[in-house]
Amino acid sequence: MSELINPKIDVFSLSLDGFEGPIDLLLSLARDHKIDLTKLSIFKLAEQYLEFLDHAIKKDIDIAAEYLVMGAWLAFLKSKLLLPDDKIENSYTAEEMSELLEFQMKRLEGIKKVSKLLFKKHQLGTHFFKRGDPEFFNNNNKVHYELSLYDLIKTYGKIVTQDNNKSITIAETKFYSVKDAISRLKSFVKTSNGWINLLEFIPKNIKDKLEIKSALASHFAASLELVKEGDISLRQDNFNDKILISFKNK
Amino acid sequence: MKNLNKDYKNIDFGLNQKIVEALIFSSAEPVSYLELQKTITDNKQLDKILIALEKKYMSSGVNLYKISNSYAFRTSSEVSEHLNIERIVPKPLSRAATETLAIIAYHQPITRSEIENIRGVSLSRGTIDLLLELGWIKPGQRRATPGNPLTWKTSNNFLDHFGLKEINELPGIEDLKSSGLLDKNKIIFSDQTID
Amino acid sequence: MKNLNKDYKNIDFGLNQKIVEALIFSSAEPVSYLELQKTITDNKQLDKILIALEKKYMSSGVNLYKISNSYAFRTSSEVSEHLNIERIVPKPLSRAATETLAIIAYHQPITRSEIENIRGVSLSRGTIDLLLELGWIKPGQRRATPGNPLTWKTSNNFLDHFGLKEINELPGIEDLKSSGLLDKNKIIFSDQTID
Repeated sequence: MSELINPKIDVFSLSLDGFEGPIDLLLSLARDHKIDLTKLSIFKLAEQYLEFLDHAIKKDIDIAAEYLVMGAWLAFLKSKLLLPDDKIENSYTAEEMSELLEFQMKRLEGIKKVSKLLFKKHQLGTHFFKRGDPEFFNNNNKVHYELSLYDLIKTYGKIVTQDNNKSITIAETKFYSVKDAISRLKSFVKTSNGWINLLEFIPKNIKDKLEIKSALASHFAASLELVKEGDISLRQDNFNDKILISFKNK
Repeated sequence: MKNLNKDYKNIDFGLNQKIVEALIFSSAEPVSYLELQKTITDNKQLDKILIALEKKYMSSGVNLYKISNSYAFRTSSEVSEHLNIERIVPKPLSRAATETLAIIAYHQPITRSEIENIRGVSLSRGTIDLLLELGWIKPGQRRATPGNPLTWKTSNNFLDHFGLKEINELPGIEDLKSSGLLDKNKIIFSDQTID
Repeated sequence: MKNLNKDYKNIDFGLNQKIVEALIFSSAEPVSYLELQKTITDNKQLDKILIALEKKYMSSGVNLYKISNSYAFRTSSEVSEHLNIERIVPKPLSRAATETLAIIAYHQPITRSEIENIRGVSLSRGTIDLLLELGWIKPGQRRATPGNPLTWKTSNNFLDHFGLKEINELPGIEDLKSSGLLDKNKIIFSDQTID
């Protein structure tokens, strides 16, 4: 609720979890020590930040890179403030650096203030309300389909992520179906006489080994089916002998 | 304070009328007298308020209607003669249509078979028709490939509907990735070939 | 008939006002000026009607709101505490989300990296996503800088939600402006040490 006014921060029991980044932390430190941002002592603030960081490191708190980068930046600034005559080419002066930091802090503080003001405003659906039972007019081209930009983007997001796009393609099989075998065998009913080897009925034009095996299996299954239907008789004299078919001509 | 009773009552009446007005306006269904009584306990006053509101809206574009023992605002018949009123509840677009629209938006101009390619499902006729009818897509140039297939792209209507000035304001894959709309490392787009 | 022109025009005005009133009143979402123009082509008349309607509803339980270039009726804030309406109690947004929304609102249009710059911390995934889902932000033009980053700005939905006519009505925006805190050129740290 009152993120802006952090209750007395005890620097030595603090973790970094409560902060939204190093500038947020700096703001808290400034506030905690009642440092007026307009009369900000950057030096003092930098010292406090570094002290805090030092302590956090000792306490073995996992410190995000952002805090360390800011720490390094502040340490650099501190050294510049201590040695104002130290002139490095193409580099900000201590004053410029302080100004930048001040600006950054003030800007974030400003945003924090207005974001609270914003959410203090009356809000639609909570404090004021829209028409509860809308009517629609035919002639104003109103689209009666609802689709938000969010929905559209989200949908697209789903399409381009793998999960959604994994379609399994099953290669076309070249296996000889039992159904085909049945109709094939049936077509021989009228023209065949006596016991005939089942293998004779396997289509001769099949070359692929796997396909021949599948044709054999499906013709055998088909023959069993036809026995059941009473169209043929099957015979195998001995184990491993050839299987013979006899058609019952009607 | 007690001397001001009459005045006080008047102020009360004004505010209470506004409350009743707002209640009926914002309710999804006609508001029953009983419901209104929960706010305005004084029956006499409530009756007066309802009469006042009825009068107030008498010659407006919207009238206060009494439906059995409930109250609702409805467009006046005078207006509805001029505007065709439809009691249509907006419905969400089907998944197929949404996906198709999204693909057209991001890949335009794109042919039907390319859309099918990306979605991995064939497109039913009605989908393109619906999007066309909604005015969100329009035909583009034909592809200079065998069969000269028609391409589809989004219309100005589309931009209007989604509040975009131009199509390149549509967040791209990178924007989506960083906003969390797309799961990282799951983009297969780079190696997906769309013929 | 020609002699009655003036009268006829008045009748016209009255009817047209009712039509506009009904159009806005019956819609849950703001109706754009463009939409209204489809019915009332005379701009002058339409403007007059809108002013008349605003007056008419000034002290009602329902007020006419102008939201950017659109119009909507909303219950007046005067009665807000008195309505026992089912309220959608919104889930409070995280600090990151409220600050990000404020940054987008006050600094728009703004890129993601500029938002990160102001907060001094990288934006967690899902923040932009959430604001987009709420319909409060929308993509704006891309920056003409390397990488053409997308910008974000607030939507009419955002204005509607917070009862704002326009962005200039944002609370505290004048203070921020006058103290130079909205200065675009003062984006610091970007080429500085923080990533």
